[in-house]
Amino acid sequence: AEKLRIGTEGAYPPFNLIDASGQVVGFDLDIGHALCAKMKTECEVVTSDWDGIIPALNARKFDFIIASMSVTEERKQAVDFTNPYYTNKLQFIAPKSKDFKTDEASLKGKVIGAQRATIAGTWLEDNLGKTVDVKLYDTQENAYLDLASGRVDGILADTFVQWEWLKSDAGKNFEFKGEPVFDDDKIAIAVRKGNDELRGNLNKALEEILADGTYKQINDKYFPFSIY
Amino acid sequence: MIPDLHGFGPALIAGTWMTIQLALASLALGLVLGLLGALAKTSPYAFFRWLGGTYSTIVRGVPELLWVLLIYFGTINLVRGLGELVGIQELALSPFAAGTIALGLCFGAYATEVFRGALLAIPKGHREAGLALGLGKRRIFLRLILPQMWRLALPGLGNLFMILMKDTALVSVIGLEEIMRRSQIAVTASKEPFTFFLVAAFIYLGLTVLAMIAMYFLEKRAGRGFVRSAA
Amino acid sequence: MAEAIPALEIRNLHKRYGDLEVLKGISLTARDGDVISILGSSGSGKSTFLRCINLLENPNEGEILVAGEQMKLKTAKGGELVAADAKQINRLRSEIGFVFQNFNLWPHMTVLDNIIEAPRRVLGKSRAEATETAEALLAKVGIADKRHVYPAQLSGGQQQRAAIARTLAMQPKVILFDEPTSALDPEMVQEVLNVIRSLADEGRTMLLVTHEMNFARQVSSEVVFLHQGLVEEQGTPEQVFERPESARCKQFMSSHR
Amino acid sequence: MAEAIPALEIRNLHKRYGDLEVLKGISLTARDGDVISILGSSGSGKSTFLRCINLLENPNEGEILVAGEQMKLKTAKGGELVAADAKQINRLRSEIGFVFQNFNLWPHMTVLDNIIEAPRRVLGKSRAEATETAEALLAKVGIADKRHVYPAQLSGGQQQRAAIARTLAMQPKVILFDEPTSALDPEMVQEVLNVIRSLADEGRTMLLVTHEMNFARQVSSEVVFLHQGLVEEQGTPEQVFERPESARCKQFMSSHR
Amino acid sequence: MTWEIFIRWLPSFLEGAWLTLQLVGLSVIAGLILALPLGIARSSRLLAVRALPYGYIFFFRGTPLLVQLFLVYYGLAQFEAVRESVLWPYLRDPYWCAVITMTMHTAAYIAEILRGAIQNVPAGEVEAARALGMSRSQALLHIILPRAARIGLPAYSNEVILMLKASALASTITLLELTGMARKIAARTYMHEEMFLTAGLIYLAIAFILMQGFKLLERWLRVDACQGR
Ligand SMILES: Nc1ncnc2c1ncn2[C@@H]1O[C@H](COP(=O)(O)OP(=O)(O)OP(=O)(O)O)[C@@H](O)[C@H]1O
Ligand SMILES: Nc1ncnc2c1ncn2[C@@H]1O[C@H](COP(=O)(O)OP(=O)(O)OP(=O)(O)O)[C@@H](O)[C@H]1O
Ligand SMILES: [Mg+2]
Ligand SMILES: [Mg+2]
Repeated sequence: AEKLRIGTEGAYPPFNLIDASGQVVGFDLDIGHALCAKMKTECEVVTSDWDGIIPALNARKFDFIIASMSVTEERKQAVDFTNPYYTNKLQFIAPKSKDFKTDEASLKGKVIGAQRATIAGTWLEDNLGKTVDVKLYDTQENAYLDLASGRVDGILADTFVQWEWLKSDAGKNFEFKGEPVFDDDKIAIAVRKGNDELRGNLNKALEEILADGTYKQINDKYFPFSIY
Repeated sequence: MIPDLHGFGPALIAGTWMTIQLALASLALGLVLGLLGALAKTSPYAFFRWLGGTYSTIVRGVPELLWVLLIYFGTINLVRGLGELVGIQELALSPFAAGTIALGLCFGAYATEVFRGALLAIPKGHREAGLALGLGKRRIFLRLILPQMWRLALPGLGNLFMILMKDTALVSVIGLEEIMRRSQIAVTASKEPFTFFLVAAFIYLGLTVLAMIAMYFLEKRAGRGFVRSAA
Repeated sequence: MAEAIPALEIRNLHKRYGDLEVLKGISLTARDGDVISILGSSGSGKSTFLRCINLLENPNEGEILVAGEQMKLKTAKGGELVAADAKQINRLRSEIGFVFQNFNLWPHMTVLDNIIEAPRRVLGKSRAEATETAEALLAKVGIADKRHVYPAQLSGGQQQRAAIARTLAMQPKVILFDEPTSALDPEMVQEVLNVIRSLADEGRTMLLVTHEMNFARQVSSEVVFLHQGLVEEQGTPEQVFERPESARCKQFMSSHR
Repeated sequence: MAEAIPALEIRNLHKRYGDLEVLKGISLTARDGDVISILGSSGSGKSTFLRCINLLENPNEGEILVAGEQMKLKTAKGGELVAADAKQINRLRSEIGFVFQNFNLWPHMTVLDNIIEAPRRVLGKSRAEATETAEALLAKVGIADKRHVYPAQLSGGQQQRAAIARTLAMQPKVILFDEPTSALDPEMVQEVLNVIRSLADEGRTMLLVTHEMNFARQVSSEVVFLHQGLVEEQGTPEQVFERPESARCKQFMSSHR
Repeated sequence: MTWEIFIRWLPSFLEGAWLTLQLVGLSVIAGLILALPLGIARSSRLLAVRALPYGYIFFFRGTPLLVQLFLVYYGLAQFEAVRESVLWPYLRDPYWCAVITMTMHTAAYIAEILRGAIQNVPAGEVEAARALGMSRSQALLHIILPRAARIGLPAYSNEVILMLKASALASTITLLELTGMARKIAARTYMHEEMFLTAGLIYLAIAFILMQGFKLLERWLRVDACQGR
């Protein structure tokens, strides 16, 4: 049938990133391709800047977004979401050498980084906006850089993404601090408002890959624990 | 220190080629707009003067980044509507087209001023000499004014072009894979920001050098007949 | 009968700049072979008069006839007379040559290209044909060796001669000169004088604004003295130079002896 | 004794542009109150000579003495003589006035500011003092009413007079004029002539390059004719104009009668 | 309902605009001061004097401001020595990083403008000053620079407007100036077009006021009287 276009960011390892050959890869994409296979449609991947990804969807630059996007009330006004395909948590990271408590009193006056236009950034502003100094970055990468230079005391971001970074060489001097501050961050696929047919097809396909083990296969490729 | 590009070399070269295409396409559009703008601003008709003035003021007053975003996201319904009118479904501007239009629009607004300055700098007598010999208005413009205008405007245009070339980086926000976006992609994958930003800086410098060399020859060609007397 | 039609006739020409009325009704008739010098102090409107004749400046009133053909004029918004027929004005302009005080050669073209441009575009001559005429003219004004040179590389006198050649290439019936010798050194003045004399011998009609009294005296068949926008004195060089009637003209002439 | 020291003395001045030797050894002595006109065809090096005197152009050889004081010169890389003592050259330049052919007024300053700039900066005068002198000078050259006007709004003659006033404000002992009357109409030439005459009456020394033979004749105490980089003829105006000895000078003079 | 949103966020927009004005104001003034020696040295006849400013100008004009910002903000911080130096309190602050980078960037452009203006002062006018006995430095100070200021003013006003818009890039190093603020608000409200349009109008208003200011300055300096000769 008709070709579908998948929108994603390509700057969010390990969920979506662009490799040296220009191919967009990652957990999100594997899920996306699996869904397409179930729906028996051909799919094509289009990347977009994170800031502009929802406008681009509404501009019909692509048909659905699979880019580790959290379901929020604000976003629901702009797009429709499928059922979640994984559940994210938000957790602080900070240098191993520093004592870093995550209760509100200890956080007072600390400088915390987060990516602009993400659930972490919004959560920080809404819950700790008066307590900590929030710095917003274009990319998660830049936030890590400022953590390394000491300009920020800690970062609040998605647990799984940070888990990947902490494993890497650049992240070896840092660790998670405290328990996840928010553990019900539902991640779903976004479609244009009113595009119920596609949303239904996607939901059905998602159920199918969960049922037949394709999902678990993909999950295990990236994480030694379940993120559903 | 030879930077290890982690296999992103070809990607960066492709990005460079995209930047060059984008810069040249915007240049072509911008030159036309600039020329029209300058003619409008020096027109004897108040309406055209107003039009030219409004264009150059508004476009120059708003950041280029915003134009890129507005033209890509803001004109969707318009373009789709136009497409349906002529029977093409789902017509949309590609990032390349949107970037070219946005950057060309901005280049044109600045070029309007450069061309206008050049136009005013041409001695009135050259036009009058043409009139006195019975040459028509169009002929005078094409043969006598334009070639001189070109010479006077070249340095200014050269500057604008170098700015344009760097502004192409802005189009990375709508996903066009030019140098800047390719470098950011490489940074994400490789976690080596400085290597790639420095490489990007040197690519831009290299492009600037090429542009400067081209300008040198263009100015030399345009400067025929203008040997300055040493006194 | 053909003899009776004057090469150029101006009737009652008026020109205002805002409140300043520079020309207050000037009439002049030039027959074939006439060389008319126009004198007057600075600001008396000499250049303005010449420029009105081929409509480089728009007069406010008046009629202009070239070889008996009346220039079609219409009144524009500002009250000025502008050309009513673009075809006609371009044709008439090509029949009235104009030599500018500051030459106005086009700096981006060689001397030869400056000269052949108008004959090719206006008269539709071929490049070869136009070049042939141009080279003859360059030889005539004595700068044949400079034909591939750009104007900036010429001396003032050479530029002036190139400008004259450019005008002559259109074979105009009437030639208007605005101070053709100012800023030239005395020897060059002599050269330009010789060129103008030989043009007069060919029977061309010329109007000539100049500050060089000797020059005017030697070359003209008629002298016109402008003052406050009107013709104050008019006659043969002898009359005007030796026996001026008006007081103003007397005073002007006396400052040159 | 004081009478014996000439206001300006030039000895054996040479100037080359690349291979072209423009001045081949020119000597000249000007005493207080002398007005020396320098004539010569275009390109004969008249402007170059004047410009070398106050080192706007660097000569290749020669000595320059102002009121008996020798200008300190040293040989630069290119073989040209440049000022050896910056203090001295600035002082001497302020004693030698220079009036440029194209005036070179500073367009961003009013006429008055043009005139008081140098006296304030170089002579250290107060603004009030400089203004007083300037206004007297403007009255003298007849453009007192233009003092608050910008140069672009002046006619050519008025600009020339403003430029002369600017030079005079430094009370120079010697004034060099490069074609002070070209592009002026005959009546303005007369005005400038009057200004130069009154300067001569004050006993100022002047060197003056001009193409206006009548002017040179009326105003000068001595005339120098340059040809091919050398002084070809020198003497009183009568001698040079009426009875030139060299063939070249005869020919030059004959083209002005 | 949209109006409520605008009113709610208006103070933030104004806060962002104020930060933008600070960044631009500081950098174009400091840039001018830095550009004076650079431009004068750049127009020198001596190769040795000319070479260094030439290299500086070449680098800063040849690379995008975005890259320069990243190199100063993220690049310098990478080095232990920088983090331990006395400058770190300034360099760790994105505000000063932006001001420093924008100053160095615009100084290169202003120096070029200045060089062009100095070289376009008609030679005769300089000669007139020297012929009246002014020293080299007096002529530079009293004639050439005031004259060059008038020649270069239109180009400088252009450069200020360019910097106003270039300051939008400071949002990439966490500063919440006008664009940063608009992006932050857009990310929360999903009203991208509206928020960017609002920011655009504010930029336009600032640019318009600046242009009028420069027009007045040009009139005051009588720039028109210097032309047409
Ligand atoms: N475009 C203009 N606007 C207003 N006034 C003008 C304009 N052109 C000329 N004038 C005025 O018209 C008058 C006549 O000028 P014109 O140039 O004809 O004088 P001219 O006789 O040629 O003088 P000159 O001998 O100095 O060349 C002058 O007073 C001048 O100031
Ligand atoms: N900077 C220069 N480089 C090379 N040649 C020059 C330079 N300046 C002048 N000349 C040459 O030197 C010669 C003398 O020039 P100069 O300007 O002194 O002549 P002039 O006698 O003043 O002529 P005019 O009457 O035309 O003003 C000319 O042949 C000119 O071409
Ligand atoms: Mg005139
Ligand atoms: Mg000369």
